[in-house]
Amino acid sequence: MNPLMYPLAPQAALAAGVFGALGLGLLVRPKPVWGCVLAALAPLAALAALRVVPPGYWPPLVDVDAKSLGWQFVIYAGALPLAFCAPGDDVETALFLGATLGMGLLAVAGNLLMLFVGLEFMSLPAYLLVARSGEGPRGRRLEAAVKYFFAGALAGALFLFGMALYYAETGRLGPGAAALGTLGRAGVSLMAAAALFKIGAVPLHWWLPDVYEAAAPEVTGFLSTSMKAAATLFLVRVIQIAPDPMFGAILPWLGAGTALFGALLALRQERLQRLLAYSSLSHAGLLILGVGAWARLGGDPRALAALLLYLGAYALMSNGAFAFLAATGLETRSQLRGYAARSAGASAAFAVLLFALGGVPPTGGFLAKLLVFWQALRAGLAGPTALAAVASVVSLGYYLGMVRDMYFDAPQDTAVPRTVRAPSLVLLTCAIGVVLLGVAPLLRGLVGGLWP
Amino acid sequence: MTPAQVPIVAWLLFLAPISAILFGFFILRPLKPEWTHWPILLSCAVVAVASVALAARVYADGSFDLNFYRWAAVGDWGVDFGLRIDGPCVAVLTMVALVGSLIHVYAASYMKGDPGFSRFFLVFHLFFLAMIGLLTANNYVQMYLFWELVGLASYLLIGFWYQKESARKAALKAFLTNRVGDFGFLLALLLILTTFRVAQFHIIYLKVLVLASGGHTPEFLPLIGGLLIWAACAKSAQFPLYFWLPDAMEGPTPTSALMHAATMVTAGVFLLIRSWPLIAAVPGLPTAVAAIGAFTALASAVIAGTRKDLKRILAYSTVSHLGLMMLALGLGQIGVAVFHLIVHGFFKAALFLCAGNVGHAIHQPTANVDEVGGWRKALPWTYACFLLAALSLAGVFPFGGFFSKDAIVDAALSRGGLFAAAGLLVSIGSAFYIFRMLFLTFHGSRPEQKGLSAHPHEAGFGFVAPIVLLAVGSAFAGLLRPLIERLVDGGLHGLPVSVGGVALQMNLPGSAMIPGFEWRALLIGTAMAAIGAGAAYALTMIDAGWDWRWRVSSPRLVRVFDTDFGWKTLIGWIADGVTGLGNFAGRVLDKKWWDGAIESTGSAALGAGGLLSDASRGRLNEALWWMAAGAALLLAAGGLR
Amino acid sequence: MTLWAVVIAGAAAVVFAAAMLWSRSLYNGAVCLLVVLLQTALIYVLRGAPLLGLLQVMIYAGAVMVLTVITIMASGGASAAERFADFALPRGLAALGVAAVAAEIALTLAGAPPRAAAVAAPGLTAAFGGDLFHSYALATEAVTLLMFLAALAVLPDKEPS
Amino acid sequence: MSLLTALWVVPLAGAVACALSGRAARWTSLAFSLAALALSAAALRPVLASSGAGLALAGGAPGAFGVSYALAADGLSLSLVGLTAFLNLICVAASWDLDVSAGYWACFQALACALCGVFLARDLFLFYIFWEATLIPMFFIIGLWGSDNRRRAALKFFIFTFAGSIFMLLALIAVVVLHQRATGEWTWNLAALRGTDLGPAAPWIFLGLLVGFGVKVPMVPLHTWLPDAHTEAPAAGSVMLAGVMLKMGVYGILRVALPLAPTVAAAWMPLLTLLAAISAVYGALCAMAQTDLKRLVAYSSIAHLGFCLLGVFSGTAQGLAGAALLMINHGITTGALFLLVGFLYERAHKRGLSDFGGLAERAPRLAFFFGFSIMASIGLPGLNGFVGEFLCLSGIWQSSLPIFAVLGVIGVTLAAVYALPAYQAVFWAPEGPGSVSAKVRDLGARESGILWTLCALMLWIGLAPQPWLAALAPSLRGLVR
Amino acid sequence: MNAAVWATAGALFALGLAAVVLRRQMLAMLLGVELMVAAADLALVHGACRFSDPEALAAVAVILAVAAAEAVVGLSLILKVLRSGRGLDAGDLTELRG
Repeated sequence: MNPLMYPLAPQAALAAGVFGALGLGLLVRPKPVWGCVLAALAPLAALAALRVVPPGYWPPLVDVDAKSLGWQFVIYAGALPLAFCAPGDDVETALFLGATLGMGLLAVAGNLLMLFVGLEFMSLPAYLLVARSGEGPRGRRLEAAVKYFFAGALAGALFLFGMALYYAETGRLGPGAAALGTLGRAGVSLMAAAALFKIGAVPLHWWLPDVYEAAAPEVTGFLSTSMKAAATLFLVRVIQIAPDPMFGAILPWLGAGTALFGALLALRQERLQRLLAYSSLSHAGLLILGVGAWARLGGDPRALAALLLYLGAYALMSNGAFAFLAATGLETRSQLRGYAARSAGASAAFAVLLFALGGVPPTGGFLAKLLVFWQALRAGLAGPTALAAVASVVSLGYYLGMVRDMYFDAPQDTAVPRTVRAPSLVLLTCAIGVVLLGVAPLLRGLVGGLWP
Repeated sequence: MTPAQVPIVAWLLFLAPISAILFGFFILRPLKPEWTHWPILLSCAVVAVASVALAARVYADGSFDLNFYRWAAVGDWGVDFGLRIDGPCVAVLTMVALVGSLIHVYAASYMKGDPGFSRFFLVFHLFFLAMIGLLTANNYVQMYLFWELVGLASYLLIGFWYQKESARKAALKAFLTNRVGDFGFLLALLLILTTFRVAQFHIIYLKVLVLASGGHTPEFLPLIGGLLIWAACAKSAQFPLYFWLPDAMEGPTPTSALMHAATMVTAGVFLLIRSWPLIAAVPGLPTAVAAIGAFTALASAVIAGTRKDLKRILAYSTVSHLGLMMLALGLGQIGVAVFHLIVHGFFKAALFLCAGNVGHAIHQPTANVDEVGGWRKALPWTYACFLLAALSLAGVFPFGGFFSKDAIVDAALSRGGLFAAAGLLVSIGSAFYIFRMLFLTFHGSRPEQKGLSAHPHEAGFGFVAPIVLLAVGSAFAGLLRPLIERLVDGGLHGLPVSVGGVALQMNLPGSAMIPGFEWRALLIGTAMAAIGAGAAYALTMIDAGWDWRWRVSSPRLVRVFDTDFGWKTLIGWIADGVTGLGNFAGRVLDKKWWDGAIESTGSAALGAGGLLSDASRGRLNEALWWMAAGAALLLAAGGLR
Repeated sequence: MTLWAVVIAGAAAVVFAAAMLWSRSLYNGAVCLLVVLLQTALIYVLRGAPLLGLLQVMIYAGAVMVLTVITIMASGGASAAERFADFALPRGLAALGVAAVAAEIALTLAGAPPRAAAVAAPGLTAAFGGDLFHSYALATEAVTLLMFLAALAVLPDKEPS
Repeated sequence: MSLLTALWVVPLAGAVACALSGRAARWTSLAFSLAALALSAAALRPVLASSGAGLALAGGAPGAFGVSYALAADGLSLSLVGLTAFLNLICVAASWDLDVSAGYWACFQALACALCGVFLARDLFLFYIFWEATLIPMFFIIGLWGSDNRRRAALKFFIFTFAGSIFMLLALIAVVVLHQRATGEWTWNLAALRGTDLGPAAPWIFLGLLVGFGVKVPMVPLHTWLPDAHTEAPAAGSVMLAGVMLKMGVYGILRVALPLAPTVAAAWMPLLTLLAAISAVYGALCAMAQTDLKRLVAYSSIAHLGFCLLGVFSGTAQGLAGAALLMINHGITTGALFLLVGFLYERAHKRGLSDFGGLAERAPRLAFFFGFSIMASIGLPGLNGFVGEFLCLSGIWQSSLPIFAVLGVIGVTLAAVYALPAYQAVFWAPEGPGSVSAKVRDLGARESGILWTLCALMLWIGLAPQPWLAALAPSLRGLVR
Repeated sequence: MNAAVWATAGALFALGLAAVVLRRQMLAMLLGVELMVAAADLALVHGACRFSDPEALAAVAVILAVAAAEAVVGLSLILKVLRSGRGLDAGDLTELRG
């Protein structure tokens, strides 16, 4: 057995999924509906396999440490909702599994090249997935895919040149170099730029709203959760390779700025998906702030735990929110008016998720935000945290605005009254999960209090 | 009365009215509103008997204290409620009880047929209860409680006929002015509690006495004294806060008689009596009290002479006589002040009820001097009682008023200077305005009366009986002098208290004995009364048209008197200033500026969002340009440093 | 000597890259890029990584550029509003290219026998070949799967349901 | 299940039960409110017996991130919990005849649960969760069952308070971080955090806490959400909002802000007292200008809470006892006033002063109760309003500059200036053009019953405040400076 | 030698970046991307030979393959956009905005 097979079991499961999906597509003429069942199996199998993987370092490419295990868990969990929501025909299943596989590879990457391969491996299928998925108008999806492609390609090129510069300075592709000279630091900055592009930091974010708006809701859910987690890990890995004080200084302000920028833009959006795209941008800002705090704290594992929990909570919230859009087929905020009167269950779950996204306490969203603020304040970043706090207050404007539209307005007759079963299942599980996460730290005490 | 019965009788003072009110409110008002006054009259009787009994007890065995319960105790000070039955309290209480009962009887017939009959009697008796509570309180907090309850009752009674715009405005003005006065009282309360750590009167007297004997006074004592005087000025309608009393005449006549003549307005004087040891301990304050009293007495006497409405004349007369009581207090004659307070209670109540009869005769709540005239024969009883009370007010020899008012004037004369002049002028003025009212109402036919259709007739027994009793009472009130002398000055005031073994007979400092009967006072008093009466006779009977001719000839003078020498306009400005400030704060400062500023941050966020979303035109090349620029920035930041 | 060859190759690559950027016609651009790729392949060989130069020529110049040219032909890009009048590569540019190639050949032959390869460690190519399939095995496998997935791009869209 | 846990779990169970019980939600909410009131009485008894020492429930061992489920209760907390339960019962009774969905009752029970949680929590994380959780039910109460522009008011209410409390959150985190730096252990327990030396960041931390609690109180600069929220909330909603939710702010300052940053609090005391005094006078001034009854009562709440803060910032025994008592009194008096205005609005769907007139004849009972509550609200001695304000003023007089007490007394005087003209305009003045007095019928038996209980309470506290002070004073002993 | 190669790589990278950002036709932008990748490869190979590190060469080989895959995806997307009637010009793709 190939020695690498053991630590890469999850990736192997996903690869098997890809080939399975394509094989079925080719061999079985009437496209099998249960293609999505196969798809659903792959990430589950990966999660199962993850428990078996022993952490270790297989030079030069694979480095499976606690960090990558945690991230892989979040990535595969983030992929599950799309798997359940039947990602369309076999080609899309293959593409979706391919992208997940790419993220898995990136998670275990030991050196810069493997990082690049992982980056491209997760991006290329994503471009195609955006182009093919959902029933939205074909022109818009293609436009979004092309924009996503060129932005991704440019980022890939920047990363490569950065890698070259770094290599020229240190002569190695892996981490562990001594203090870097100007050439090396320049290389690292370029690599960081590529990572920041993928998360969606402000100047490099222009592609994000268009792509998230055009793709099918559940695909956007996948992109905004798993892809964002992978991108965050990418940034963490780059900083780990070259722990430059520049990151500690710039990233917090960049993050807080992105959070405020995303929140302000989301206020005025009429289309729901674009609004949630900008809100995802705002949450990305907080992630960047978290990474900045981690960098300033000199790689403190507690800060990483906060980041991971934020990504976990965000995976629940964002997937849930997009599942609502997929389930109800609502397009714009005016269609949302008075929707609670029509379907109480879905709108209640969506309201819970909106409160969570806004960071209102009894939900997981609050716990996540609290932890990131906590680490930021530990790192002494009072200014950026205050700015991020302002951003989360601004974000309440549209989260609560949507709840207000749903509950406090008279129902519109023009709404599209259809609910698709699979996504609503995802919606409910996410809503319940978010609330449980919110009271998680207290759970042991609570249970103790209720039944001493 | 055996010692065991005394507390019961004391508590009866409270139980009777409370049970009457509750019985009336919960049972009679819904079932038989027109019978509401029966339990109340019964309670009046009980209270009258109880107060007389208590007066006898105090007269015989001295004052006593009854502790009831601990109201509130926090940190290092505590306030306990209880009763304090001593000389001045019993004296005033008896007057209030007797006069009050008579007015209740009068009101029973006066208010018959009024739709709000039961509401009137319940509130009327609530006032009665509050007055009793105020007089018998043994500490400042309890007194403040009943002080405000009296204010509330006066608000409800002045505004009894709330359909009338003027009644509503007058009620509001009365209550707010009293609240301004209570501003001082509340502040004084805070000072007292923080300085003396206790609210009971006799303990405070003791502390002041001990400190005074030690040579130094507590730092806030002058402020406490000043604030208490301010509060007394509001309640007893002294300058500068007197302007609410003339408008308080909007209420039904019984209320004007009971509250705004005999009892409520004397509460302020009673407060000063109760806190006299504090005020006397501060050198300047007594003279200040005297000055306020003298000035108010003089000014209101003059204005009373120019009023046309009967009840307004009597209102200004009350202000003037309260000024006299303040003057007496200021000159250190506490006994005389109490004596005048009691006598004034009788004759002023009689005068008001007579005015009530006159108004009732022409079926209006109050009568105007131009609408009446020559009713000597039509209302014989009312005329007789009015005459008796008028003589007593003017201070003519045998009648009660002489002994109390002229004693004050005599004290003023012995003090000399401005007070003497004021005293003389006031006695002339009061004789003038009361006899002018007498002549204009009861004597001589007035040319302007022609158009009047009403032919007045005497009211029934229910109206006349109380007035007769009151008039007779005011006539012979002079005989009460020795009684009050003993109650107020005879050392019965303080409790036999021993401090370090020394039995301190707490006596009111500076309460000299009531001056005995002297020929000098007799001559001066009668002379002044004669001058006043003569002038009135001349200007109303001989030159009949004088009273309305000068109004036509010099309107500016009329305006001066109407606005009380410009004081009412000043108060009007202040009131408009406060409401203007309120409107500015409420509408402009809070709603437009402050709330607008906060909501504009919300719209600013929306604007910024709009701006940014317009900027993102979705062009691919721009996006890539921004990416390149971002990367370059990072490069610069990373590389350079 | 190889230094001069590298410099000339580099210069040529840059000139042609500029031409690609500037050329209005996509077809010209594509051809210029092809030349650039060849020059870089040459530099790889000169720097001592002949196998990589071969790979570059095979994969990059060969497959990718051919694909691109075909796409340009298919998209009619060539006939887009052109910056230059005629279709052919501008003569001056072509002449320059031929001169550059000639100079390089001359310099490499005039210099010592092709020991340029000696500049890098002996056996580098062999080690490089080995690494590709041992320590970098995962990367190569991953890339092959990536190629496979990329191929899905050409599948037609599913008919709107 | 310990008693303290039950105090907030019962209303939560009530909320769920009401949500599920459809049309019979009214009865379920009544049952659960009574149960909650009984529980709070049961909890209060031992505290009274042990002269206010209070019973603490040290919850389970600290869970993740140093968070522990710690509840505790002393005189102050339990009196506020009692007030919550009592007012909740009053609200259920008051909105008995409203045709509202089951959600209405569920929201009120949820609100009661969160409020009890705030008053009992001793772990700052738990405190913050309950603190923010109160916003959600209130948001829906205002939004779903409010009057005409309820949508904007609900949003403004939520965002305004959230903005304040997010800075409070940052301050709390800062305290936890500094505590960890000093002692090395992660904990959110209030008792443990009290002693932390906050170093140079202390003013910022205190400012953050103050902003968070100040918005809720509301202190003057941060008060503009209150009039809108009150005007748009339904009658029962305003009762809970004014009756209890404003007290969360004062409770927070008393329990969290002052103990956590005592040095800064002492240094800023004159400024804080000035703000409180300004609130007292400014609230009364603004009330004068209002033409809408509910806005008038809302501004009067700002004035009353100004007094409460005066008492709190005085730091003396009298001041603190006065503040604690005023919190309860204000709950009862303003609760009664809002109920009455609510009944008026129910009958005539109008709240303007000029819309009514001559109601004294049409609705004598309404006139009596309104008059009674107004008198209690402007602080007539003998009723409950006076006791609280008097103690607060005497507290502030002892501890700081006389100007503040004078401003306070001016506030008391101004109370009558705005309250009585309003009373006269509605009840005494004759009906103006376009008045809707015809639609107003007098109070029914249920409504009168509610108001009789409230008036009886007002009279009882006014005449005999000592038993209440005895319950509250011991728990405040720790806070006296 | 070192300076020469780095100069070339830098210039090529810059020109590639210019092509991507400035050109309107998408295909030209794609060419630009290819150029940037080639420049990076050049730099990497030069570095590899300097350090005579076989791993870097293997890396470059992998990068070549990835670039190829990228080109395939890019070309097919551009063709699809072309066939959907939107033309080759990136400036027209502004339906998603705001």
